[in-house]
Amino acid sequence: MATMRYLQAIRLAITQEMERDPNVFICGEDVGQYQGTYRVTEGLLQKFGPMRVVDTPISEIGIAGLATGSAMAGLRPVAEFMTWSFALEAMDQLVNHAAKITYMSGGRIHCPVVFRGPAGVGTQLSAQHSQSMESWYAHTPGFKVVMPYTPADAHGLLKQAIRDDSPVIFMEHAGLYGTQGDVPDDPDHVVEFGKAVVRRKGKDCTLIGYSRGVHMCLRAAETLASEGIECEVIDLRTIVPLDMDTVVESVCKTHRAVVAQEEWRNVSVGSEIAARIYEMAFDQMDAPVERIAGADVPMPYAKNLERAAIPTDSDVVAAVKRTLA
Amino acid sequence: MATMRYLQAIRLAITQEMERDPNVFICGEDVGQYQGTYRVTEGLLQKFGPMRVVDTPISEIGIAGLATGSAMAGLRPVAEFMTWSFALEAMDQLVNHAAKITYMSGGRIHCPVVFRGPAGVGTQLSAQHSQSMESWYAHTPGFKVVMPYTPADAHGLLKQAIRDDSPVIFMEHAGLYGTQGDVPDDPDHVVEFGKAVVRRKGKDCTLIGYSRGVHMCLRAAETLASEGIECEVIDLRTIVPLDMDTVVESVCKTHRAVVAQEEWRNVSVGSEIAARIYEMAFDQMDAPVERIAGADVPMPYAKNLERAAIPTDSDVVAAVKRTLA
Amino acid sequence: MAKTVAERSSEDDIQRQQLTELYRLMVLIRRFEESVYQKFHEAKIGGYLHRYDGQEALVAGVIPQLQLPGDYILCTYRDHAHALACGTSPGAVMAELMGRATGCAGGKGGSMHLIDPEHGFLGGDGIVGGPVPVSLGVGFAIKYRGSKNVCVCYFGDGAMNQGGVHEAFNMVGLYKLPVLYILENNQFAMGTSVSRSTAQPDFVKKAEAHGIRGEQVDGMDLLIVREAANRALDHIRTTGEPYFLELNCYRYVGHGIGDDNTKGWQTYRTEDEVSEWKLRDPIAKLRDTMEARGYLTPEQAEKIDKQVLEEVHASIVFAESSPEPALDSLYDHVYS
Amino acid sequence: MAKTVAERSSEDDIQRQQLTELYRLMVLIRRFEESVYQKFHEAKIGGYLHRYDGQEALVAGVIPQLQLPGDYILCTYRDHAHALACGTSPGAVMAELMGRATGCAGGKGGSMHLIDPEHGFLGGDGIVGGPVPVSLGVGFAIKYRGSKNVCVCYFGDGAMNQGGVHEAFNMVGLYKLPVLYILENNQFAMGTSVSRSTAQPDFVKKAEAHGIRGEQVDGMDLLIVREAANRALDHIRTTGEPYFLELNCYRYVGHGIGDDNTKGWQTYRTEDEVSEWKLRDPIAKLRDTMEARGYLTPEQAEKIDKQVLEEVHASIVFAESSPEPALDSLYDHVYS
Ligand SMILES: Cc1ncc(C[n+]2csc(CCOP(=O)(O)OP(=O)(O)O)c2C)c(N)n1
Ligand SMILES: Cc1ncc(C[n+]2csc(CCOP(=O)(O)OP(=O)(O)O)c2C)c(N)n1
Ligand SMILES: [Mg+2]
Ligand SMILES: [Mg+2]
Repeated sequence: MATMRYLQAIRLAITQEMERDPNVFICGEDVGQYQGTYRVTEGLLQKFGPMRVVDTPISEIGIAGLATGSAMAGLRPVAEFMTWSFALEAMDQLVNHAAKITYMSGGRIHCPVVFRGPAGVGTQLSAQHSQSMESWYAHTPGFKVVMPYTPADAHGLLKQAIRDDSPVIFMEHAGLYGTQGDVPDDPDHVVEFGKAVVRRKGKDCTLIGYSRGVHMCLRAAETLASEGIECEVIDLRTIVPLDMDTVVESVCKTHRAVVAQEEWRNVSVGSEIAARIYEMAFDQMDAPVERIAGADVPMPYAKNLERAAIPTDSDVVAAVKRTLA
Repeated sequence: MATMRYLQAIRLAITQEMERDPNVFICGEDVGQYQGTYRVTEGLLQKFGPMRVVDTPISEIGIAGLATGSAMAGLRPVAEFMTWSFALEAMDQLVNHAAKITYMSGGRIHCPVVFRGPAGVGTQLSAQHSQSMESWYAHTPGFKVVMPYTPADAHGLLKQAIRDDSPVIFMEHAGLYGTQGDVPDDPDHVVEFGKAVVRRKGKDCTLIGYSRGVHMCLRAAETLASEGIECEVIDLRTIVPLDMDTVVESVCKTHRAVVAQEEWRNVSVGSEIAARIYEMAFDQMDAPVERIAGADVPMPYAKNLERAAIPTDSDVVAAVKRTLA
Repeated sequence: MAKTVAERSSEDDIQRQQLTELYRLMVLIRRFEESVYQKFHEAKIGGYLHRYDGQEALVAGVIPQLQLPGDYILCTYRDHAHALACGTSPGAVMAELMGRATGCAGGKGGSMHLIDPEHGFLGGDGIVGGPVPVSLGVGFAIKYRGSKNVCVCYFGDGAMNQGGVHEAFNMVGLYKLPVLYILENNQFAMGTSVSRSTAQPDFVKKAEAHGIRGEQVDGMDLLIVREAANRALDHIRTTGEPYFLELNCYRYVGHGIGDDNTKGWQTYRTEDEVSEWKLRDPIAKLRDTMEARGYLTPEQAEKIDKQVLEEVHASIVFAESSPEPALDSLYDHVYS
Repeated sequence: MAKTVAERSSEDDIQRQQLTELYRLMVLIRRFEESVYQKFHEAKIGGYLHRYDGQEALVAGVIPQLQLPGDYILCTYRDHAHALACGTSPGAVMAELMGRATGCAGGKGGSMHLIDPEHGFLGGDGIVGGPVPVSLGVGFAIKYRGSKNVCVCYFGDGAMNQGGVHEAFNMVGLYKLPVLYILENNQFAMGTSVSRSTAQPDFVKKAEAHGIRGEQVDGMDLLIVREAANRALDHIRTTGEPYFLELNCYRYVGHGIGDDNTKGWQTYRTEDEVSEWKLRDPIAKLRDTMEARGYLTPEQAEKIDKQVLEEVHASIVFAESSPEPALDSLYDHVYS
């Protein structure tokens, strides 16, 4: 085990996979000479050279095409979007090409590409830079969607993503880049997709989160514990595939659930989880599933408004209490 | 009242609004000289001239920019996407520009634009042309999302969309273009947004649909009626704003609900409606809300597979029976 | 140094043989499209359908010059000709159009998504401009591996107005990737003529603006196309740099099955214009040239026609007798 | 015909007055950016922050030549200068940067989304290339109304690689819309120099490929910029057709607050290079010219500097004493 930051864990995963497989390369805006906008790819150009660490113009369609096409021709690209907001520019290449080529070809072409980059809200970047759209990708067949919370998961899930033969949407939370944690030393350690993890045991209410949403769940659980309410906290890790078994197992014990996400509420991952909980455990529920989510507004710049738009652990606390009322 | 096809009702709405307001114009690929890919805009170039019926190159970003920018400068554009699948190309202009400019400007800029065009599945157009993504737009704050089922609604809702000061996503179902219905004569007839309509009364189960999904609900209701099961069928008309009051009123009577859509199931409008039903009427539900939706696959070409991927009224019938089991 | 009679006649033999093959290919494409049209009207084929009639030289002049597999081909939804030229069997193409399990994409792709990776054919694409960003990636993969192969990417005049095409051009120019772009300039994008879609219709200039060398060539003449293709391919294989060919041609029929049936194409062009272009028919032209050079007799031409018709017929029989995809394969291939 | 002394001196007066105003504006922009930088480090300002130091002539040479309101301006996230030049009060700009209710966007926009429609300023834009498709629509609206106005659209060298820019250029060229494009070529897009982002760095050719006339001009010299702007605006107002100006300049500081603080800009350029460009500083250059022509004395320059500092200070006082937006306004303006 080594202790490192989330950001370093991502860099380590990329480095290890590039060392393991010569077909793996990275590309994106300022990933090379500039050392990465958030320094995620620092040092990689020096280590692997310009053919495997490819600086691109500000051309998101081009980046997506570079990644998709080279994956179709047998490479394993890891393409960075400087932030996930800019993937909006490349939506046709992502959805109508990367996600569909395997199906359209009747399985004759594979597209082992990883699209990764920072997402998330919370540093006054305002409307055009504060959104992740994981709900969009989850809605679209053909993508796997990964949202790691801990450094160990960022590491193990990214390695799995690079080894996966399907297109993977890998969303990092910029607000987690600095968080620390232990990462296994084994260079072949990967974290399987579709396996949620219980981050805290409890019997009174199930809290379900992913990415930084897990953080608010854990903090809420702590607060509630001091009041004698024991919450179980589930970190989904991947949104597609979605591990409902772990969720259902927990709600069958707690009979209550709160889904917590930073993203917009309407037609979101939280809606899906709520709907599925009822489909799978209708008779088990003693209270409606509560959804905690970002306000359905383009993100405002002003600090006070931004704070009001992003949910916090106290929102989760209140939701848990409502389920118990 | 005049009887006309859905497609003609749309043309009539555009014509009437162009006659009423000189700031209204239309643009898109082959909307003019070619008379429209689906003939929706037939005759409009001849009637209104090339400044108000603007043929564009195959440049969806350009089309979206033309519409967004001219709306910001005071016009009221109605932009056509040849099919909604091609809007993927323009996602940045749609989401990060049209949908957000009013909020980002603190209300100082308005963007009264309508994006319209055919969507929907079912004629072997295969993966890249068979998707509507209404769930994406509904997820994104700033858009109103309209999905008409009848010719009268296509007419009245489009007129409302053109008069609305916010960006409107107006999705027509290509499979409904040929359907007939009565359309009010009053040129000032509009259909308000956010008002669902009960298309059939019933007491045993509530069926909720929009666009062609209403069709499968109505057919299912007919079948079920012959077996003595009376379904209430709600046509949502607009997905954003969403009229949950009408839905809740109905489920408080029937205590059962089936949401039916042709679109993909995962993280979709159906998920949201299910989640909200429980949030608003948890104690009323005697059975889990059933979701009928398209298979979560890129649309296959082969006729038999395509048929298997699109839900039908018999799926709805089966779902209703499950709620009553 | 003057060539000996023997040298000259063996060159002649090669020419004769090669041109006969290309002639055969063009006839196959034409007859295939005609059959497909018929099968569509028999409701054996669904969806959209885009024919290549009149544009055959763009495929026959280029693809047979490639090393397959090894080189790669990408193209648009107007892709039947490309698949056939790559060596995909007519049966597998026809079966795909009929949505059969034996189709080259197992029936899941259809007319716009023919594909055959074993023959280097990375597929048609239903999105205008869509293959061009993909070609950037394919070209990159070739360079990454250090091979001398080439990616050939076809697209239409209408696609030149897609932003993604310009992003990809710039990056292909910047990275110096071995991609040959073939602009199928058939004068129209559905109902929109080139002059109604850009104020600057010299497409070579648009490629050069991104640092890609290019030239404009008559696409109605197979020999000219083949010469240009060889020039371009030589350049690419020697320098590793991209090349752009604008090939002028004409589509005889409507854009797709829709405006074909309704004669919707009369909104944007006259019957006279169509007839004039047909006078320059690439198949007729090649036959005339070959006959003049003594490479082909009318009898031989007729024989080729007959063989081709049989081949097309066999493809139909194969397709029609093939099963539909298994229903339980619906969820296969969503992931790899 | 030779001019009379009176004519010459009244022209001189006009020149002196105008140039003094432009000088004043450039100094205001520079001092404002410096204050903003300070306020960011006092944590009074959040988010991203992009300064215009070194590029002042691109704004001061163009925007004061416009008819406001009537003409329109669009630009990038590097937009403080543009707002000030349009006539947005420094207080409203500073308040926006501090996220106050009195900001020009009510605190909802922030640094990248300054806006002031009453002054024709349709706003900054956080998306590289984003304003260009919008400019197509604004230009169209001007033409639609039959007015003689112009839309000026600024964007960076990095934006030239965005597909949407090319789509919009082609359509602006096709429809012949009254748009003036100003390419702020400050040599870098974040850490990527122009030569590392395109193999064909003559940007004028890229505009011409879409049928837009263009020229390249020194952006470090206000007089040259102003002359080029007037030439371009004349052309647009007379012909109704678009125009493209590539203005070469340099950003003195990092791309944004991030690589400014970390000196991250040392990964892509040297201190020497920065120093060399600073020798051509547009403010110093204009002052020298004006002093040489007798338009400005050192004392007057000092006075202007002092006034400007006071103005900036007042904007800070205004902003800091302004309230935050009301919390219950969170859901306002999602819809109109
Ligand atoms: C992005 C996108 N926009 C629109 C369409 C609809 N469409 C299909 S083909 C076509 C015309 C394309 O013309 P061109 O590129 O010249 O190719 P051609 O059909 O002439 O071979 C259009 C507009 C599409 N498939 N993709
Ligand atoms: C579509 C998009 N991609 C990436 C970014 C991130 N980004 C912001 S500014 C910038 C550099 C832009 O360079 P340039 O266009 O030359 O303008 P400059 O900053 O030099 O004024 C980048 C990559 C973005 N905002 N939008
Ligand atoms: Mg064409
Ligand atoms: Mg720059």
